[in-house]
Amino acid sequence: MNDFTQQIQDIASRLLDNGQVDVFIAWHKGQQDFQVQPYFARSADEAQNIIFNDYSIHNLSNSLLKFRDSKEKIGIVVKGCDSRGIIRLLEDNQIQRERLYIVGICCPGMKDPLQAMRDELGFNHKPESTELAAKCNDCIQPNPVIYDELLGTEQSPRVQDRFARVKEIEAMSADERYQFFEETISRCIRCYACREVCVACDCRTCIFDEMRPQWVGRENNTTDNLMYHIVKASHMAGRCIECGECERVCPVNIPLMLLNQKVIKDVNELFGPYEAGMQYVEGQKPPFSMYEESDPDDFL
Amino acid sequence: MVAAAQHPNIELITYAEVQKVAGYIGNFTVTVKKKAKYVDWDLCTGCGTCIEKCPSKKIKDEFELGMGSRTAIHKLFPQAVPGKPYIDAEHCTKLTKGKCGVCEKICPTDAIRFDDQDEYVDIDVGAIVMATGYDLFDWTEAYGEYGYGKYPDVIDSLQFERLSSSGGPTGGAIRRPSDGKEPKCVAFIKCVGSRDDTKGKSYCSRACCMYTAKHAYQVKTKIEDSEAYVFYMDVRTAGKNYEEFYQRSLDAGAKYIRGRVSKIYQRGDKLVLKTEDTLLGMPMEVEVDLVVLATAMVPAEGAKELAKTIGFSTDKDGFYQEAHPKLQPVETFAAGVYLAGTCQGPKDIPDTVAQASASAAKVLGLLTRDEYATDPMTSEVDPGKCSGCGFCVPICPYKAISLVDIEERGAEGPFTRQVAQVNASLCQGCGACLPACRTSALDLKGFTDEQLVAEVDALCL
Amino acid sequence: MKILNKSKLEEVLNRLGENADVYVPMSKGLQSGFYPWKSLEGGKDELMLDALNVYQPPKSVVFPQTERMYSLYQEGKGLKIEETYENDEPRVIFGARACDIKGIICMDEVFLTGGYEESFYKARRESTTIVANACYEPGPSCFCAAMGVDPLNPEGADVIIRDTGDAYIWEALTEKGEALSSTIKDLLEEKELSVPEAKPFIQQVDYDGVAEKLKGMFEHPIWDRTSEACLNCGICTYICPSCYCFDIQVKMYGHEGYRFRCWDSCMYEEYTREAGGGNPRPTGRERFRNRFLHKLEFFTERYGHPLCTGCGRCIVVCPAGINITSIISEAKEADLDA
Amino acid sequence: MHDDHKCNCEQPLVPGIVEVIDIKEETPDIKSFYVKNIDGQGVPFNVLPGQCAMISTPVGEGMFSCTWQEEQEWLQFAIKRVGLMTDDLHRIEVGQQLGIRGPYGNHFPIEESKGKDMLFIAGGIGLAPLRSFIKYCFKHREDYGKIQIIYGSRSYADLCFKDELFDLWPKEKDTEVFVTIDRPEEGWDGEVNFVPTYLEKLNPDPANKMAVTCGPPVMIKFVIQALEKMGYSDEQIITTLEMRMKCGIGKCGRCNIGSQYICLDGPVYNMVQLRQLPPEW
Amino acid sequence: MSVENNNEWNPKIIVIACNWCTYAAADLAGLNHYEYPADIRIIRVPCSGRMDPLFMLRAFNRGADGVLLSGCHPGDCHYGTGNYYNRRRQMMMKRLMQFVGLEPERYQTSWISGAEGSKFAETMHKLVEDVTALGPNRKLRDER
Ligand SMILES: Cc1cc2nc3c(=O)[nH]c(=O)nc-3n(C[C@H](O)[C@H](O)[C@H](O)COP(=O)(O)OP(=O)(O)OC[C@H]3O[C@@H](n4cnc5c(N)ncnc54)[C@H](O)[C@@H]3O)c2cc1C
Ligand SMILES: Cc1cc2nc3c(=O)[nH]c(=O)nc-3n(C[C@H](O)[C@H](O)[C@H](O)COP(=O)(O)OP(=O)(O)OC[C@H]3O[C@@H](n4cnc5c(N)ncnc54)[C@H](O)[C@@H]3O)c2cc1C
Ligand code: SF4
Ligand code: SF4
Ligand code: SF4
Ligand code: SF4
Ligand code: SF4
Ligand code: SF4
Repeated sequence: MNDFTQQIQDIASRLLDNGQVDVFIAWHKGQQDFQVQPYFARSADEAQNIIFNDYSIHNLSNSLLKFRDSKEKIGIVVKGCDSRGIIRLLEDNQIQRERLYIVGICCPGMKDPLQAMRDELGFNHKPESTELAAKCNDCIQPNPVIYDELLGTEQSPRVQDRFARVKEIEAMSADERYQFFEETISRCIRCYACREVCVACDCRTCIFDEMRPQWVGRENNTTDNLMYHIVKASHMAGRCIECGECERVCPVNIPLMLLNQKVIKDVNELFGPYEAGMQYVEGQKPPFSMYEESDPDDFL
Repeated sequence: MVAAAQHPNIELITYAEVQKVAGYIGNFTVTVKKKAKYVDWDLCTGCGTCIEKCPSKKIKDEFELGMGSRTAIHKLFPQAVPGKPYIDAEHCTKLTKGKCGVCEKICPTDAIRFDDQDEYVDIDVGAIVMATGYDLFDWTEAYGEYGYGKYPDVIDSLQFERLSSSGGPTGGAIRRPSDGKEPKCVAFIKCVGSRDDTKGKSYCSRACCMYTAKHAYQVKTKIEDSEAYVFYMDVRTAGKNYEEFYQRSLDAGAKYIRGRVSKIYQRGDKLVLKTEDTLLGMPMEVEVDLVVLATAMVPAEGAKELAKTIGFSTDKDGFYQEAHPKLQPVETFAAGVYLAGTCQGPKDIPDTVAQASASAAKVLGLLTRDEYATDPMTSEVDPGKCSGCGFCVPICPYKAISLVDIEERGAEGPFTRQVAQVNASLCQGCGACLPACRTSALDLKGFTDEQLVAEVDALCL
Repeated sequence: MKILNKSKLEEVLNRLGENADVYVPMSKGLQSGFYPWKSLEGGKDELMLDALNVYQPPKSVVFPQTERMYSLYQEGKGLKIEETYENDEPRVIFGARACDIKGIICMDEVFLTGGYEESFYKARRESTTIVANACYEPGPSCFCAAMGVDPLNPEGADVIIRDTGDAYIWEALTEKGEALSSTIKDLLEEKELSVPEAKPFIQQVDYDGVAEKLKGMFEHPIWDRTSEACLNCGICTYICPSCYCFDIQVKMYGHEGYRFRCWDSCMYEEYTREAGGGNPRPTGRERFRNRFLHKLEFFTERYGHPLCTGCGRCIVVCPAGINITSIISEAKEADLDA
Repeated sequence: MHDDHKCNCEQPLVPGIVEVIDIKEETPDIKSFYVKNIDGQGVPFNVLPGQCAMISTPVGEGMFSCTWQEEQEWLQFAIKRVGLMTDDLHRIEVGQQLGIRGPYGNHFPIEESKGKDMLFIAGGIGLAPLRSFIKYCFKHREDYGKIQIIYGSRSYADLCFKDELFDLWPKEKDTEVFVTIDRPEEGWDGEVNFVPTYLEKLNPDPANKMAVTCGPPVMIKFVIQALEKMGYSDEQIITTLEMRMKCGIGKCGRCNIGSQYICLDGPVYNMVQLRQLPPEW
Repeated sequence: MSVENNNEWNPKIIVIACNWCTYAAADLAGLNHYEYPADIRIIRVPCSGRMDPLFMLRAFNRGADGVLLSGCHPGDCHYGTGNYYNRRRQMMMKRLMQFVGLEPERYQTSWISGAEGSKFAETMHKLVEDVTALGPNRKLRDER
């Protein structure tokens, strides 16, 4: 890990020094060791603040959205899942490949700083103390799929059956399923952090902020919450790159990935095989911008 | 065609293919590939010396449907406009092997150009009329009972047209392909591939009844002591003077038998047809010299792809879809694109001409106006909301949506970004693009989100 | 000295629950917050009085995330408001820490002073009795003292309980507190126990003079850098015991409906978006700046103390690792001429 | 502030109901609404020039300056159609009942301006709040000196209160009205200019004067610059601000500029006060 | 489940119909006197392509007991391809809705051409039967 820190610092200094990039997006340390923060280095000096450790979990590709209207050239560090986010942005026409210098890291799996916060700072009764962050246990793509420079050695996917949770729910009866979601999703405080952190949520104005019509009510109750989550999941259909950030940041532990993975599984079964953000082909559009005459259907 | 070619306002481009159509009503750009002809038509006088002298003579003549041969330098068909030859590169020994070049040497005007290249031209037009016509249904793939094409004397009616044409391979004498003998007994089978849900098409090809009547009449009048059998399901003669023509054919002695031929097989040099006369309810067997199949009309090869390129739809059989079967029979859903002839559906020449004239009139009506009023029910993009993801772009069947650059004022000064834009003159208001847009940056006038949600709300009260 | 033996705790809560909704710190799965004592499911949920704090502050007891205000009924050209929904059912917040109660005090100031007493808040607030749990062992992210909060003697408490191990010292401070105590008189014992010793703060925060200094820092470059990592997700505002921004919305079903208010966040773009599209806080930077200036400067100017109570929650939840104490210290150290 | 001019109801967020007694189309997108208590008797509250009220339809609530109050008769609001709720308002007819709560905010310095010459500078719908002050001055004509009104909008059609601008006000004692439109148009032989430029051209003398301005934010910005150039002091420049408001009573947190709540402490400010605020308006 | 459980209850069913086929079929059904239940409330849209899943969600949210989306048979879209895109979206949405616990019978899709007046009537009968059997819907329904 220290190794990566040094290497990233060197690359960042080099790129910033020779003007190849104007800003380099990586991480730096916050107050606590586990309080790692996204960091935007703008000079070789600042590049020395960069670190990469167990807690560099944030999918930085999302922060490219802050730069979509500028012309700055950007260096960015991505892990496997994060790199799929870059493809998401390219496919969604939100950033230009020429503006990016991508440093890929073959990801050994990360720990969750938020989990650590809760555990260490006394907000959890019993510390969870997990080895890897939940999302990293389900990782199908630890190695970057797009990069200009690659660090580390190839890792193998860590996932057993990433749809295990989905299948569990599928096995329930309709009423049990509804009850399950009613219980979990009524917790949602509708902070929309899951939206803000999501690289696939790259719209300029979000439909949930839309007033004409107001698609989804703003009340914090089961139905409005459910509407929010169903619409969000459907907007992720064929687009979610499974970085797991949404579920990770949720302050009330809504199992957002359950819905995302359900859709991923279905899109795969129905129109697949298809995994979003695995490779970039110019002009490529996600599954709901196309069709096959032979698509399955169960229409009456 | 000659008249068209000579019209001062008509430019006829032959031996060419449409590659791409961009733009919209009033402003189309059509990219045309003019195929290399290896003959400079400006110099060529069409004297035909080269055609006579060309040593590669044994090439199957496509126009004669395999019943004649031609040279490598040749005219596509006798009445081709302009009446000038081109070199079929695939068969020319000079072009394939570098030898020969006879034509070049003998051409009195030095019109031969072995270094000719395909040429691409962009043509700006305001409207497009589709008249790509038809092909015949490939019966050899479907009708095993008629021998899948293994009997040379089972031909389709277009081949018969060539046989009976004075400009055809036999100079107008009806001869059977296998041995060149004059057939004394000819059977015509109608509705091969038409009105046949199981093997062919469900529709009626409309022209067959009349041309078969014509063909039977030709047999009866051109060949002495001949017999013409017509096997039919119905005789449809809806058209001015059609019934009268059919009667003439009957009067000339054509034998109409209602029944579907269930099998054809060879016996000696004859063909035997097994069938049933359904009017009498009697099975029968007929021995003939030649069988002519009135095969179904199907859309011309490549017609569907062409429709896709231009951006309008085809019906379930691949014919071009008119905008409305009764009220807009010559328009397509793509504004500025019109239809004429069998590309829209089977029809005969009078109907083709009528439709073509209607299209021409529509085009004139369009092009003489300075402004064009579109249907108000079109899609619109709110550029403020659009993120420029372009997901909606491929969904529009009319290619009405494109990404354009816009200038915006940001916190750090102006910047450009891409947003979708709907060309209102192309949009037909289907609204298919809307659900593709997550931010609902698109809305459809007349069926806006707000209106539909209000409707849902009201109906759920 | 009145003593509540921990063995009697459940009984006390049950008793209190007979006349009021009692909200206690509780964990539910991975969640923790102030939930109704009645909702505790044995085996699954757990009372968390002895934890440092819970994830969700008790703010929503007095200021729920969504609260119906009044009904609307439209008939022809007529418009009627038939019902308003002020809720004054008695409730008890049991075991809140000083920082969280301070949050409620901040809200009292906002909702009940400044010329208007907001009736919906008032109804809930006046019917609420607060039992504070004095805090002797600050956690690593706590800095309430620096923000003017006394963790040992929580301001605003009706009753204070002090954890001595097996028992709580029970101290009623107000009339409301006395009334509450009287309902459980029989469960309290009279006994002298020594007050536990307070541990020092781990986190050192110096807010002295920061409010003043920030006055000149509206356009200071620190906002460019500090705001960069922020996602403007607003978790920090929703989880904060003192953030009180709200929005007023309506739901109509044909001719009937109701207007309600719900939490909102200054971190959101559409919070300040004006009709016609203009926005005085167009980017994340301005919104980030507003949140921290509101907490640390504007509120202090208006009400004499900051809107941050030092609970440390926003530090724990922020997915971008933003830390308000770092912002305080950066502001403190900032070069005003930069 | 007089208590009569402050909302002092028990439930400040719950509106009272009023009835629309008249609607007048001012411009293609601005209508005046005259409202009165539903029993036909008087008004729900009295307002001072510059104060606002929250008007609601079932669709939403919006803050509007009261453009004039006829004592105990009716309240008038001039409302521009810009969005959801104002669209809804523009659809209603006379007799419709609306929700209203208020009055909110401070008012124009009617006392401090006494004995002074008045300069009103407005653009577009910005005339709506100023009009209450203008009409107040006319009503108490002897208290104020010379009155000058400079008003501009995009086009002739977009000018609000035309009958007053061209007919009534110029006839008032010692009053001048200057009207301008942004772009030339057929049938308009008056001034064509943006308001700030026109103001500079007219160059009204700052001596013993109060300048009150309202309009789109950019206009306000340039008007203030122009006034400063002409020698107006900060005390002499008064404006009224619009920030998005939701509650109107200083609770919801939305309309703050620094520690000020526009709905409580504003919307009327003079430049001395504004300069103490962060530049977020 | 606190829903109106009296005998008066009739299901509220929203049918979103393509103008060119199902809507025409409804007309035809009327013309040919095929009776279909009165509980059906039809919303006409220009093409199945216009059928945003959000309308379905909205309908359930506002108290619909069943929703049917119906368009032209594959290949028959008046605009060429609208129904193909819609088919993909609906296939995904239906599964998602079932996943969160909605009974599949409540959210159905069909192809009904303009000529299929009788199919329209049959489908509506079946739909009403299915939904009636399930009783009033409370899932996703707004708590008013
Ligand atoms: C055997 C037979 C006999 C018939 N006899 C009669 C009769 O006696 N009387 C009668 O009224 N009707 C008759 N018909 C019907 C008649 O042939 C049609 O009605 C008529 O030809 C239709 O004309 P059209 O212009 O639509 O198509 P076509 O005649 O097929 O012309 C289409 C033209 O478009 C060209 N084309 C196709 N694709 C492209 C492309 N991509 N780019 C450029 N060019 C393209 C083709 O090369 C062709 O030149 C007969 C049909 C058959 C099969
Ligand atoms: C003090 C004050 C006085 C005003 N006086 C007048 C007046 O006299 N005449 C007049 O025509 N207009 C006036 N306005 C503006 C008026 O309040 C808004 O135009 C109106 O509220 C827009 O409502 P809407 O529902 O049509 O827009 P919506 O479509 O609902 O709103 C669109 C956007 O506008 C924002 N918005 C909603 N309400 C307000 C609001 N009250 N202020 C600013 N933004 C808002 C929303 O956040 C939303 O983002 C005044 C505003 C203020 C603050
Ligand atoms: S799911 Fe979690 S992160 Fe998303 S809005 Fe709800 S509470 Fe916030
Ligand atoms: S939905 Fe969640 S997992 Fe999918 S891309 Fe967004 S943040 Fe990542
Ligand atoms: S789908 Fe929506 S956001 Fe994307 S380009 Fe089209 S209109 Fe714009
Ligand atoms: S509504 Fe959309 S998809 Fe349909 S024609 Fe118009 S732009 Fe194209
Ligand atoms: S500070 Fe943190 S929690 Fe708050 S909005 Fe920013 S990213 Fe979200
Ligand atoms: S700002 Fe943060 S530390 Fe301060 S009270 Fe709010 S949540 Fe607690």
